[in-house]
Amino acid sequence: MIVAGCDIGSLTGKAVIMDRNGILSSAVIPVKGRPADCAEAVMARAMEEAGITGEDISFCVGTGYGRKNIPFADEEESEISCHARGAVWQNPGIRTIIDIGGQDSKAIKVDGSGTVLQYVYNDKCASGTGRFLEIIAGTLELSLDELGDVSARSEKVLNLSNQCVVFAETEIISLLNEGVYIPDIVQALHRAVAGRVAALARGIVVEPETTMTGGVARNIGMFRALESVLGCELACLERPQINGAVGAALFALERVSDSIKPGRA
Amino acid sequence: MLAGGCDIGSLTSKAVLMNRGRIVGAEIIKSKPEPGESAQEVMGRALAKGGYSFEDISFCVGTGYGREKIPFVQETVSEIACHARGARWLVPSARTVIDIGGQDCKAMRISIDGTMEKFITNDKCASGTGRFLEVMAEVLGVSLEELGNVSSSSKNPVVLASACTVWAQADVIRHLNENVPLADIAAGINNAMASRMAIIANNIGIEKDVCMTGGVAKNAAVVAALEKILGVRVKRIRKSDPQIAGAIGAALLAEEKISGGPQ
Amino acid sequence: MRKETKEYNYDWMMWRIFEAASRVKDGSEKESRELLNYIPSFKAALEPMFSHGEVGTSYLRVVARYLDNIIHAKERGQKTAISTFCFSPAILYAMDVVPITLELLSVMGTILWKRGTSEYLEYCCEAGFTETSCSSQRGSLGAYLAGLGVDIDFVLCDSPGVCDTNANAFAFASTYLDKPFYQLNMPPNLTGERSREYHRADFRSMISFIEEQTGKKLDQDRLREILIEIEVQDEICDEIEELQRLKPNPAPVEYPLFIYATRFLFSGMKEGTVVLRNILDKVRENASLGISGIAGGEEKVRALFCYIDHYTTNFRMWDMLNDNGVAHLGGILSRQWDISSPLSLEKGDPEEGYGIRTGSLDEMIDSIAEINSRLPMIKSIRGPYDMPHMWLEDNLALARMYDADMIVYSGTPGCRNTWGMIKLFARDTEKQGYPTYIMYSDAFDDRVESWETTRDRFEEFLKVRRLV
Amino acid sequence: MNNPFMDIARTLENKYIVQWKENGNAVIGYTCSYLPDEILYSMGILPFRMRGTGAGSTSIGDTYFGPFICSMPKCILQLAGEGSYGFLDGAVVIPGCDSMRRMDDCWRKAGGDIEGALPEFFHHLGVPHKAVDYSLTWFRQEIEEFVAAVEKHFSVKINEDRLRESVKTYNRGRKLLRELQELRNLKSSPVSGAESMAVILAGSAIPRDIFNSLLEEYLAELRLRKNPGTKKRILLAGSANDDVELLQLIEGDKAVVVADNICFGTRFHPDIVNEDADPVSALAEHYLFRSECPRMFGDYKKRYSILREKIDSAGVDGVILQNIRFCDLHGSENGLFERDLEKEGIPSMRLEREYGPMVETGRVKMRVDAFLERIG
Repeated sequence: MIVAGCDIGSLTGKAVIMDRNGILSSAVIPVKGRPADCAEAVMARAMEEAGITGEDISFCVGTGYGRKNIPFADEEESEISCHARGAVWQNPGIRTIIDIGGQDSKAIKVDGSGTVLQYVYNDKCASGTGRFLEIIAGTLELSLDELGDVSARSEKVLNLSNQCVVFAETEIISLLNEGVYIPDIVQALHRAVAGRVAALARGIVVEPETTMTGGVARNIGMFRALESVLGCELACLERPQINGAVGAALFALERVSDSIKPGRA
Repeated sequence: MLAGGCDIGSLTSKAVLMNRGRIVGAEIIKSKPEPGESAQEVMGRALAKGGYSFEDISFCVGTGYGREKIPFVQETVSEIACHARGARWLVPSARTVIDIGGQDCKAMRISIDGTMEKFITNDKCASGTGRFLEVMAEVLGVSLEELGNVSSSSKNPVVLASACTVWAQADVIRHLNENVPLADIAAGINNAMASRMAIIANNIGIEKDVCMTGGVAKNAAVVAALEKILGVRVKRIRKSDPQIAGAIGAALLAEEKISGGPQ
Repeated sequence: MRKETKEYNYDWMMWRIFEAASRVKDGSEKESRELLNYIPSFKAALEPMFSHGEVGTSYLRVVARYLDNIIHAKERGQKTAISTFCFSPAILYAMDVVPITLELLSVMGTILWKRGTSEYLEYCCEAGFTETSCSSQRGSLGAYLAGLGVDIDFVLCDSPGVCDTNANAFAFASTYLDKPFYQLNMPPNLTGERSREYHRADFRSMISFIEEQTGKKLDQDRLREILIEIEVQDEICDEIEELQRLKPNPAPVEYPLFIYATRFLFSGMKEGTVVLRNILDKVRENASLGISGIAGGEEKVRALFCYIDHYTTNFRMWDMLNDNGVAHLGGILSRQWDISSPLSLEKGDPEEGYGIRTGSLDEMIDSIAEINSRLPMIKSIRGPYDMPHMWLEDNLALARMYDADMIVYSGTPGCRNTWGMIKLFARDTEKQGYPTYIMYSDAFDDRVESWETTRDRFEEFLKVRRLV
Repeated sequence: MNNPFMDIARTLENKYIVQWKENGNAVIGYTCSYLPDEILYSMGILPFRMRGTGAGSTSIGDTYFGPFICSMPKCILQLAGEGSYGFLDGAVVIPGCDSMRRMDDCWRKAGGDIEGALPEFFHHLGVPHKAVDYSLTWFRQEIEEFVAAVEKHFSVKINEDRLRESVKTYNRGRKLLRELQELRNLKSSPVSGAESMAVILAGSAIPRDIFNSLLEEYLAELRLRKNPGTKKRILLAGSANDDVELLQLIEGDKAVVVADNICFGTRFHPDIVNEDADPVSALAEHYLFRSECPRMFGDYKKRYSILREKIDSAGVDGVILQNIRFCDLHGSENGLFERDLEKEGIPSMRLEREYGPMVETGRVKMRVDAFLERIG
């Protein structure tokens, strides 16, 4: 019984194909144009890798910003539920999940079954979101993936005062004008975002084990910054970026097993 | 006798060369991380166009965020003064100048004799800046110029969360996902922008004529939306690119230096 | 502000709309439909009120009446005073002053107009008022600053020490319009003789201020009538509040708004009593039939609104509640604290509520001062948070009494007060087992967060927290 | 010339506090200029006006405060959470404005989460928002309750003679601060706004006796200073500012801030407390009836005339009206000030800023330069 999960975010689209024994394949592509096209593309990529076709997929759950526009999804689930489900499946010890998404960040409290107990979104204003990192990376003429390594070279502590993305951008431009060492700026950027995210996570009281999901989690600089602000170690998921899609696929599995239960009985 | 004006903004850098009140060279480039570098390049290009070299500049005024870092200027002046000066040259009847820069939005009121009476800059969240439109255009996958044209066919513009650029962006994505016509989204963006500008314009008190400088002035829809809110006509700038008004102002100030005192 | 907006007289325009609307149901069905076509753009906003039959129409009538009072005050030789929602108008009625309550006008504008009150919100900024200030005043104040409303004679507020941002709007207005200003200042703690004495003294000096402005002495008999009418209204509301405890809650989701708006508009006035009676009759009827007030008829979730409602265009919040089977249990706005109200009885503290005594003038002034100090925002939001009878305590008591499944916060970014403690509040209510949803939107301005986003997030909460 | 106050202004726990603590004395922090320092000082306790400068982030602040709140209390809470206020034996929160009042709640909660973040002694002083006879009675009672609480917690006793002494000491300081202002008013004022700011900040951070003697020496040195006095003369008004860097940024090399009308500024107790009357009543009256803060609603005209007076006596070329984002009280009063000042032909500029580390100087600098060009 093969199922799929499809997570269309505001920056990237992810697809996961699984069966009861685990993940068969996955794919991640940047979002371009309408979410529907992105969904088709990323799912095609995943199916190709798994060497299957649409017919083989008995159930698909969609999630993420564009979840309403995934043509082939049989059902949709919120990112929150999916990230919770996915993270606990990847690591059963997880009780707190911090997801830094493109448009918004969330802190989620879960129980052992991966059910959401409580969650909070980031405060109004976008500091503390992936988009914030993306815009600033652009200003620094770096790619999102480079940020982590660059910040590792940071030498001295620097503070970003401004919480507004665009003004923070101005601020960073003036720092560049002053010839400030770029790794220090990136480090400051990570600490700024981490600070915002930590404030949000503390709101639901962080319980171990805590992990970070979403593409940003692959940014080691961000990961460490968050650890130091929260003052605790973060559990590292094997596949943080596709976690949402994994969760969606797990919901799909649940549906199919529900549907065949009568048969069993 | 060349007078130079160099405006190093956070997003774009501009250079203007003048000779006895005539523009003999102008250039716009995307700003580089190093403002000095941007200045060298943009001025270098402007000079090259007319077959000049740096030696030909007898006085140069610098302005913009990076003004302190321009190696070849004799004097620096704030972009607010420069924009006012430039706008007056572009539209001699202008009493109110609205300038949308990359990172801020200014409104200036100028007396009949051309001195600056009052100015206001937008300190609020960044919606209402050129960057706001850039980010939005990017999301819609259209160019800044297109953003203006697309919206012209809009029937009912959307209302955007204009409080914060990124939240507005979230709204734009939502509307895209819900297959709202591009025109209506674009119109919503232009309206949000215009109403932001209107607040600060009304804040200093509008005096006719009103003109608009900066890159956004090229977005016909925003200008139209602004006219609708303010209820006054915004004089279009035809003499040159409104985006280089600041550099023009700087160059004019440089010319004054050369000839000693305003003409 | 747009040029064309400047051409319309603000409160007159509002009056015409409600005047017309309040007559729509006077004629036959056919006539009504005809009439509705005269106010096409407001159909969507007014339909929900008509759908509530006598309750809705009588509510429309009092709003129209309220606006009628405002625009005709001058020709009737009355003084006008702008004031805040958390200020009992009773004393003004007793002194023949016409109250203009900014927040109520803002609510009407937000619900009625397609572009909301954005023009007036923005005009305040154009006049030099901060954009970060509360939208609940700006949404109508802008019109008066722009000179689009009736002439204001003086400014009254009782929010200093309760909500400084609110008080600041009125202080600004009085300076900007150069009108006399009086503030009732609330001590941080409400209870105890010391606070009572302070509030009394403050209230008495306000009365002499008003007497100065109007040149009329306070009419004792008028005041007595009003106090007696307040008692009548309290009794009605006490019963409604009692009935809302039933499962399912027999009160439709719109009723809390009707109740508090009516009380803020016409506390102690017969006009108001009519509406409250109609509301009670309907709630009784539903209760006797054991049916829910929700349009769909099925109560899935019982939600307590810990602060204000979301007033987005065309009552879309109420649609959302109806569509999701969410019963509106009211909140601090729809409550009052007369000593015999369910909440006061539940908490059983003599200091909790107010009592009405109509003997001597002093007794009456004390009573009305007490009433004023027990208005929702003043009582619950004054600070600090850990003073007795405060926000958290009140809401936890209400959540318990009304067996709420969830607590909803809706406010405005301008509210330093609640935003300064909502995170603590939500933590504590969650700890007590009440899923608490915080709306990051502006109850008076869809441009802060579009209604669609707000609704999505709310429904997501219902789903993820498994409330439905 | 060295300014002995700079360090004090730039650090929280200055060397005098360290000494003070070593001698076994207590320090109480407070949030708003309506607290009568004289009383604590007379009881051998050092009153310290809390600041948020030095906070590198507001992560802890944002855990408790919502997003739409002034960053000053957030920064103060941040520092408390990080342990920078470990030297405080107590804290007093005053409802100066909504954001500050809510720090009471947020700080208590933070105290529950973070070991040692909350001082043992924590008091809420309910200062009324109006100055009339019955609010004065209220305020006097508040002070008495406060004194009782301090006496109980720190097992000290208030003593009238020592209180009178303390009032004299503070009055002496007020006189010296006034002399400083007189020097600033001079056409060729020998002292920069940044230096003066440092002095005033120190006044709220070290024992008054030491402050007085330091200031006397400093004034003597200043009188010998020569200054051409060719710079633009600026008055800085609006929200609380405890950041010397902001002054330096504004002054640059073209301007000098010769006067201010800000909390943490010369607004800090301008006039003398009556030394003959009953000290507690005299103090209550002195502090409550000063109406420089827009928290005293309805007193605009009074405040405008105070501002005008300062403008005239300092011969100011232009006024900068700044406010911290979300500070609606000052922000909107600045709108009115600007309207009325411009009407009188006094150039003025409103400026909204973030409180906290002044990394982002580009925008502020650009506005200030343009303003200086305008009045030039």
